[in-house]
Amino acid sequence: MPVHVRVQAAPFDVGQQTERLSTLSPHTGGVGVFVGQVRGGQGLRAMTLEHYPGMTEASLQALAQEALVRFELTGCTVIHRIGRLEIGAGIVFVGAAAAHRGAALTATTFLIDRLKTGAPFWKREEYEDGRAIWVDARETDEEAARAWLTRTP
Amino acid sequence: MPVHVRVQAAPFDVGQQTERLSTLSPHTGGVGVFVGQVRGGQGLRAMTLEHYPGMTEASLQALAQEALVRFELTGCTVIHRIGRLEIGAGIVFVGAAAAHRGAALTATTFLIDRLKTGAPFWKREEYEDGRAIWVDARETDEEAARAWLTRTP
Amino acid sequence: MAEQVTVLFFAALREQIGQESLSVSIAPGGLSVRALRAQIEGANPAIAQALAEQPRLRVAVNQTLSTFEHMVKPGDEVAFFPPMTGG
Amino acid sequence: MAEQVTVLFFAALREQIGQESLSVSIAPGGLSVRALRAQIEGANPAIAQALAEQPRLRVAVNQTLSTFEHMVKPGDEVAFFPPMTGG
Repeated sequence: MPVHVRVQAAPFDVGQQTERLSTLSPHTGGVGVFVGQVRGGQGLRAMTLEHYPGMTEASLQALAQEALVRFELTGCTVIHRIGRLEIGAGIVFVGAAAAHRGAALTATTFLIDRLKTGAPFWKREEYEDGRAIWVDARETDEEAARAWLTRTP
Repeated sequence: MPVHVRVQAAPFDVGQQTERLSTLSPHTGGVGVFVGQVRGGQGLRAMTLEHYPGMTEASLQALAQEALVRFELTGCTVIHRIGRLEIGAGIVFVGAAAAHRGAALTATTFLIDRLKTGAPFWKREEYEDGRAIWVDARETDEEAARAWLTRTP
Repeated sequence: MAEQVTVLFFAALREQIGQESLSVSIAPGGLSVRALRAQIEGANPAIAQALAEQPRLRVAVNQTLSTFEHMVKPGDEVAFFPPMTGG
Repeated sequence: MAEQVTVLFFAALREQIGQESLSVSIAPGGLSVRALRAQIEGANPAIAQALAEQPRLRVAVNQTLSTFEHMVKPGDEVAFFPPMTGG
């Protein structure tokens, strides 16, 4: 299948996922990948990813299909974890395979920019001092997602 | 070591290399990766990568160091294979780790754009009908590399 | 039961309201999301306060992002939540 | 031997010339890459032809990309090659 989408509590295997993208088609010349992970600092201990079951899978599937067509990919992948994740843990894997590097890397950026504010996930941060804070959507993230509406391709 | 550069005949392990970038610093929030591989089609059978030993390693090291500073990375990696490679085989792995996704993905694009025309590698293609052709540098690749001279950061 | 809509709350909103879903009876002809919100708020001051504290409240109808003018019919699933923060 | 420079050829150029390196004696004061090229071409018609067929010939002196005005000194390593095509 050219499009692979998963929402899961378990970790993802970057090597295995990239291998899947690399071997989908003999016409693939490049594979772009982005891995988002829990960034430490400011006393953060962990975060919990909440989501909207059903809507999450549907919106990621639609996003991946849009990338496949828009960038003429040979394949793409979106895997998002849910539940409690500690510093350094992988949160999201997005990847895109294409004939040429430009499409692969642009599609990878498109997938993560659009996923950030376009799929129903919410992050709750836990700090060492006991505070628990729901992460606010950043205006820069919403701008990055909007920018794809007017960009070509 | 934040910068990891290798020129080798052996395949690279994408999972292991990405893991290295992910675990370099607790302040890493994103890792971008690009894998270039031998694209099949038009009767291509394989390609052979020739390089200039010594100069190759030095130019990749300089490129990786430039990316590290320019994009404030927590780490980056450039691995390029040499010798004969068949359809689907990995040619190059570049990766960049940073606090935020923008820097990681932009640095990944910078590394591959600049490597294409800035490090002494040459590709010789072998076709099924027996032809052997040295790949010509594409003007679009040279433009992509030049564009980084005037871009910020 | 055919004249019910299911209302869901997520993230900070769910936590503040203290419940994640609600069954609401509506008129058979349906109503806009905006009217549904007003109906819920009229009956639940705690929900009214939590929704008011979300300056960028989002809504999905049947798991698709929607506007407050969207018409809700009996049997629909309506979810309210803060801006999404995945990735 | 201190008045020699090593000249290398890569890729299509190496293949066409049929050899990958050459030792060239130069004047102790050195000379430009352009003058070195002319000296080599004067002595080797086959190399002259191969270099002439490379409209975008590149040169590196001591493993650093250089220009044809760069001054070459005894002991230097000078490499000629077509545009690079890595990645």
